[in-house]
Amino acid sequence: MNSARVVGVSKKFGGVTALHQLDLQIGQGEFVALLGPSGCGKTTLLRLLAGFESPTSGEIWINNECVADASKRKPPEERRIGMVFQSFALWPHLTVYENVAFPLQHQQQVPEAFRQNPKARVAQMLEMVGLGGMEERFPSQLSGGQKQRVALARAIVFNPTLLLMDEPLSSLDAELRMQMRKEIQFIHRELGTSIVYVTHDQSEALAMADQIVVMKSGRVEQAGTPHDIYYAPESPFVAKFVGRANFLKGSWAAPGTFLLEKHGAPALPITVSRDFSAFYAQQVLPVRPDQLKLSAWQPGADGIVGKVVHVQFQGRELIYSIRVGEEEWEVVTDISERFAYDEPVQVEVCL
Amino acid sequence: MNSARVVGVSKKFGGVTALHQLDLQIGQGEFVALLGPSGCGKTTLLRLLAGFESPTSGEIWINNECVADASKRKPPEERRIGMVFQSFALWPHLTVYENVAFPLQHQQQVPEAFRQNPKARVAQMLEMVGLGGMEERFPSQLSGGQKQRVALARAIVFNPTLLLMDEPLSSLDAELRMQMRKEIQFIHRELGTSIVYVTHDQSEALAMADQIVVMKSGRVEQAGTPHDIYYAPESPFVAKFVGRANFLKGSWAAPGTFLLEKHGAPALPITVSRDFSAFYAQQVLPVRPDQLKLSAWQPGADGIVGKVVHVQFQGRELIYSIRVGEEEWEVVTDISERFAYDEPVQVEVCL
Amino acid sequence: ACGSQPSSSTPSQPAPQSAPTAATAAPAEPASAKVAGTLSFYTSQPDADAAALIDGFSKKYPDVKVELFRSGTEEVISRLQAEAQAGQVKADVLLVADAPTFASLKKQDLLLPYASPEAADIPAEWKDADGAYTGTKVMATVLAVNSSKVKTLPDSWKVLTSPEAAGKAIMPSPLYSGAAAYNVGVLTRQNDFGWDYIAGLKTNQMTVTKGNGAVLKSVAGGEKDYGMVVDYLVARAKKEGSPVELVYPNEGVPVITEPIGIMKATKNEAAAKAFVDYVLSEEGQKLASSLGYTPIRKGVEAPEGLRAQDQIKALSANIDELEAAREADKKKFGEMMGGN
Amino acid sequence: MATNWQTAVSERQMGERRKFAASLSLDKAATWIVLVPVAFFFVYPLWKLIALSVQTEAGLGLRYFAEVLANARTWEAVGHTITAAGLSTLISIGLGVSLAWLCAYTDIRGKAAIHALALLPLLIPSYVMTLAWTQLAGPQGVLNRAASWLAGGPVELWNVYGLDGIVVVMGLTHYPLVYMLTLSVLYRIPKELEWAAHSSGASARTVFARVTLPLALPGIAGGGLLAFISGLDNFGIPAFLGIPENIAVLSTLIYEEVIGFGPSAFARAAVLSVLLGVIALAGTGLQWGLLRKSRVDQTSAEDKSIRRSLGKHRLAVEIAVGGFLLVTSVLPLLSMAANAFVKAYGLPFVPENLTWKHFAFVLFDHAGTRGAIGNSLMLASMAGVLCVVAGTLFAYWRIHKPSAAGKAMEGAVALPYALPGMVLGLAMILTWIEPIPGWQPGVYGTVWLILIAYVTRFLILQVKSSTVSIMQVGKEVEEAARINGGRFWTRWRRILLPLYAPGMATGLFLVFLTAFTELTISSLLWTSGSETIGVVIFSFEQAGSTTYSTALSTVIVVAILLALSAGSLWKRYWQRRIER
Ligand SMILES: Nc1ncnc2c1ncn2[C@@H]1O[C@H](COP(=O)(O)OP(=O)(O)OP(=O)(O)O)[C@@H](O)[C@H]1O
Ligand SMILES: Nc1ncnc2c1ncn2[C@@H]1O[C@H](COP(=O)(O)OP(=O)(O)OP(=O)(O)O)[C@@H](O)[C@H]1O
Ligand SMILES: [Mg+2]
Ligand SMILES: [Mg+2]
Repeated sequence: MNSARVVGVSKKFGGVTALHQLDLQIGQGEFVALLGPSGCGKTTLLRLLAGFESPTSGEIWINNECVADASKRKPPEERRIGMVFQSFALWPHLTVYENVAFPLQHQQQVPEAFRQNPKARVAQMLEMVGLGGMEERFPSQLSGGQKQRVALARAIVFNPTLLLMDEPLSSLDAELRMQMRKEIQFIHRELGTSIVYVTHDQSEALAMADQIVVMKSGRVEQAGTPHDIYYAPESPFVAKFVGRANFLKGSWAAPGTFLLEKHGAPALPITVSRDFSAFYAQQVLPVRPDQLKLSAWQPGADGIVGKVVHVQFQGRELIYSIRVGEEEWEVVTDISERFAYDEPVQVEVCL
Repeated sequence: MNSARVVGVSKKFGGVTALHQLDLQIGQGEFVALLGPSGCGKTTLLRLLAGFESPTSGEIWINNECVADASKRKPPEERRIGMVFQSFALWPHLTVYENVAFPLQHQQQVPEAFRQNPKARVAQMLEMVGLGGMEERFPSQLSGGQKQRVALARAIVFNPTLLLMDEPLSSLDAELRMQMRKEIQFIHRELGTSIVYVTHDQSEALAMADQIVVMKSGRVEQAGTPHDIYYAPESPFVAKFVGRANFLKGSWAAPGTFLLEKHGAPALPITVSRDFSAFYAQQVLPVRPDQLKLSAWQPGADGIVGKVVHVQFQGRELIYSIRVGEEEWEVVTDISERFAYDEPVQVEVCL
Repeated sequence: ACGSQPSSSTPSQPAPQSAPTAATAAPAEPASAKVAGTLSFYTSQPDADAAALIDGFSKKYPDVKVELFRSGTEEVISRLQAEAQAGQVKADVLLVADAPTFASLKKQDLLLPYASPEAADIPAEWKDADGAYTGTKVMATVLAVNSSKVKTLPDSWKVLTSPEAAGKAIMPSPLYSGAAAYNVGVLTRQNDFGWDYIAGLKTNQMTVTKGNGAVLKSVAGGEKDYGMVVDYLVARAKKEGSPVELVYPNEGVPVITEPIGIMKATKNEAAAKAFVDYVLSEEGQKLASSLGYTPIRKGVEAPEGLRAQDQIKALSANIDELEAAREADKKKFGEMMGGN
Repeated sequence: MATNWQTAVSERQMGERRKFAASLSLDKAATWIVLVPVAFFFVYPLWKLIALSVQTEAGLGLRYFAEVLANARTWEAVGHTITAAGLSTLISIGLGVSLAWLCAYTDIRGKAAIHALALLPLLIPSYVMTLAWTQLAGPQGVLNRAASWLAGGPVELWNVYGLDGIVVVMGLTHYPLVYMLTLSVLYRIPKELEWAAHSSGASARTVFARVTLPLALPGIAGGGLLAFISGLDNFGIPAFLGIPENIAVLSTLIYEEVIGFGPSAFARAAVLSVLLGVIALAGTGLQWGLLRKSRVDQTSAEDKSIRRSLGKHRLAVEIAVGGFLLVTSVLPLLSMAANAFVKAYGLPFVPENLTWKHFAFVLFDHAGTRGAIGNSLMLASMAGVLCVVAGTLFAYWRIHKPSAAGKAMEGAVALPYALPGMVLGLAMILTWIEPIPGWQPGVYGTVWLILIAYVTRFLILQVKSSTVSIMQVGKEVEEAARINGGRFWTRWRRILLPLYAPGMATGLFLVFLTAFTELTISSLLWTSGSETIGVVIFSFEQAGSTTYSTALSTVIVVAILLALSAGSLWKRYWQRRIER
């Protein structure tokens, strides 16, 4: 049960600035997902929270104690944090059992039952991540996904009060991932563990987090509930990154009316009900792939015309890339609606 | 332009059998996706194709030449293969530029233009994977996703005729991943490169592959086109793994009729049009999450009743876990259909 | 006195041999025409001495190319023995510290007997009766004393068993030095000393160290006051200014003679013989003297600070007996001095 | 046209198939390619030695074994040897690992100076080292005099003579081996593995014990083994500190036997050498046991960043390290230099007794010195180059193709270093005069035999140093190079050599320095014109010219120190230029 606060933290590696004056608040027992493109500073932020590195400037507070600033740093072993490393960081000279049992032997405040009987606890954890019976293997004898699961088991075996996870499920298949999601949510809910969860998978963030923090090049772009992030993106970047939005060009005639550009000239007024003020400046309307409808092009029809440039089969749906003028829009359709490559299609906006 | 064939290959690591008598055919210029749960032997198979290991038994053929069997092995450096390693395997002492330029300098049959002007080619590749300007960094100065992109660039820089990729996009965000998918498909289509692509992401496999091979504990479970795999799974495993199918219990009365079990007794006949013979033995009906509909439970209504045990927000849709008797079904609904935890709901099957 | 005086008159006796070479080159020419090729010389003499010797010889026999191997007696003999084991003795002439070592080689039939005409002036006790080896200089083992610590010089070996030297004396171990083994052999075969003397040394906490060099260092460095050590080292150190004094005890001193011998396997017998002759010749002996050793040849003057060979009261014992008993002596010494 | 094309293709395939077959047979032949030279250069001389031990007058027999083994003194020496080598190795490991950790991970200042000073014990001849220690801690040494003065009566705090002294001085002499081999390993341990332990709640000490130490084991075990076998063959220290107390170890006992000159002397020495060899092999075996669990998963670049700040303890640690180096490195060097400056050995060190003339003599007047320096430079460089190539390839083969034969061969390579130089020298003579009946290669009596002997003796230094780096590089980097078309040379040149470089450089450095100052073998094998520095120093020492020998030793050590400092200054300058 831990809260954490990051206050105006910057981090530089030589000439590269990985974090710019970043502020962040993690409430007690909160599940915060960090979302952002590759290289935006997610891992760096986790490292600072864990205490492996000192901020170049700014402060980090855990439980109302300033644990680090540019000059001093409380060592990680005193922070009682569980961590899943992006690169796993398993100890190659220890067996799976020894890797997972390590925190039980060394963490402060391990539940007595676990400390008394580490075998049982480790077996339970390995069973949970689907590695029962692999206790005696060394990391080099495991597959990629198995290693990741060992790393996960190691991080949660001692019921940490703060859990930092860096893409903990990236090497797992959908099935296992779904299972692990549930386990992590269980830990979060039952033990009240605060979690900071780095992921590049929106659906994971949307499904699990209390709060999503979208980062971009070392800065927080937007923080809020999954619903807010998805439905009220405050910048084109967030709309694009989380909702895979297409940006339709045109101009905002009035707060509720967007004039879609067609053949270079504004036309086709579209009436919207939500607040899109974040997009006024750029004169675009964000539309998600499922908010566009395709239909066969009828010669002479008045509407937006595009051309299929790419189709991706996705089982029950298809993702079309449609070229409209200079732009390429992504459209999700039902599997039954088939259009051939290069076929002209009519695109309809249904907000 | 390479074909490959794996004939009855087994691979043992000490007591662990990673591959059992596996057969596989990769046609010229074909894009084969290997799909399967963690630890099923995908990486092992790639390593055998690359020539890092010899099969314990069986043979591997590339371009009608037997390149490896239990006793002999053609070394990897003579196979002209591009490869993305699951663990990236970047050279830590070389810069990003040097890492990517290496194959240009050492592979056989590199297009003359690339060999003449490696700088331009490497710059082009790095631009493509979004790492322009990072030429002089060392791998230790990159983020996880950046490393993976360097690994990707290194594998494709020399236009390989056979490309082996082990979860090449696992550390990338959705946006970048979509972009990279397109690049890989471009290489596949324009250069006719044969590709063996390991992934744990069904959507990737479905979208990109000509052929999907689903593996399970070292065996091929099913191989076929994405459409076949998705719509005609030959085993419950494939149905579950690729289509996230729920298995409804009951009994097959006739090839076209399934009697759904209700309160322990068969009832509710469901008529199906497809061939489900693979599921007769287990007396189950595979139903995908989107083939189930939820509605508020009306007391006294005749139908399947379940209880909401878990909801996951996914932006435009919700994933419900519904407990029906002993089973837990996964149902995808539109965002507008909201049910509370523990609420009883009526489940309808719409095939 | 009678040893140093005749040195001026000795030239008259060996003149027939040495005069032609010294006076004119003509008679030497036929000799050096024969005496040519390479000569392999194994010795334990210090570097500079060996170099001087070879220099002198080469001036006389410019056609002979002398190849030198110089090392400790132990190393030289080991190498020689290894060569013998391999059946390929490469040495032609050998010059190492003590006679018993040569006696042992002689027993192994590795030496070529050669009665050098130059050996006439060397006392019989210092050369082999069969001419297998001949002493080349006289090196006495003496008492070295640290002059800044000990003000009144002792005159007897007995000082080492007396209270003033208790815990302050040092000697080389016969286990690690051939010359020391010889000394112990000789001492224990004297009526006045015997093994009782060794026992006395032990009671008086005599320190035993690896070799002569270490003894001198200990005494010169002030770590010990008294040392049993070979004379020329002391004389040299003293000349350089080290605080040491050299004492010839009244009872006499064990003497080693650095004999020279020719290997049976020599491939250049003529040169080998010429070399031996040169070393024993008056010229060779003067060279030794100039290098700081007591010459063995009667009538050649000893260097400053050392006594001449005929003024040294040498303690001696039967060489063959020493050679035969060496192992037993070492063992006994080890047992007596050990077990602290 | 089509047929032409087809034949071309099939011809190319045929060619590839042939190459493919060739590369496979090369793979199989590798064992033989290693086995034959190892057998010839390492096993054969040792076999010659063993053959001596079973040759009795009555033909082959174990009489000498029975005789030597029945002797109580033998077993006493065996006990002393194991104690001295074993305990001193523990000291070396403790010191070496601590110092390496401090230099690799903490923010201690003056790392370059520490690095240079920590090498001195390897460079200073062991007789100088022991002499310095007797002056410090002998019965009349500074330590005991000070204690007596303080206590107001005669007290003996600690006497360096005896087994305990041998253990301590050996430990202090050999710790640089552990230090050097461990340092490069530490740089390669990925930070994240330590971080993971910290975030699992482990204290700094636990992280060190459970993560850093086990991961550094290749270096520690390798350095420990070198320290152990150096302790076995060391003659100088037990000779000076043991003989006065009548403590014999196997190396001094062997010397005793060899100089016994009797007909059975060699045979008995050979028997003792076999015993010594058995102990050395046991040490190698122990080391394999330690390394059994060592593995790497991934290869990381050398990371020289500071991982642990000493904080407020920094000054205290620096003072402790400085004091330690002062006593173990600087004082012996100064005592050696002081001996070289006084006019005559034993004179008090006061201005009127000081002179440069010994330095002038050895450098300018003594004809042999310059030739010897040239010879030693040449021999040490060639030995270094040969060892770096052969040793690295051997270590690579040994690690990537683990086999019983590999282990046995590593043992064989280690033995020449564990045997006293005298014994190895004799084995060299026995072997190389006529290696095969009827074939005299003519190397005996030339400088080339010394080179062969150096390579034979010092190869293990390189093998162990290279092993350390090779064990730290995962197979995935080489695989990545292979799949990208890197053939054997390319792989080595572009990937493996740069990654193995730290270990290889350590080995090259060790081989070069030890060969450059080697004493025993050269003094047994040299001939006119092939004097080495060791030979010259040995001659001075034997002639009682301690002032000359210390002067030459001082010149050599100071020259090496200057070269090292110049190197590190140049490196710093170069780095600054690159950073700009
Ligand atoms: N040691 C370093 N030296 C220089 N730059 C670095 C270093 N470590 C990280 N960076 C840079 O800092 C930025 C942030 O890195 P970080 O690892 O935090 O990214 P990330 O958000 O975790 O990305 P990913 O999703 O790819 O893992 C990146 O651009 C990276 O290149
Ligand atoms: N060196 C080894 N020793 C023992 N077992 C091994 C070794 N390498 C792999 N295995 C086992 O072989 C099986 C297949 O491993 P592989 O790496 O091919 O799996 P994978 O399909 O790539 O899994 P993932 O998706 O997790 O990467 C796994 O169960 C793994 O534990
Ligand atoms: Mg990251
Ligand atoms: Mg894998």
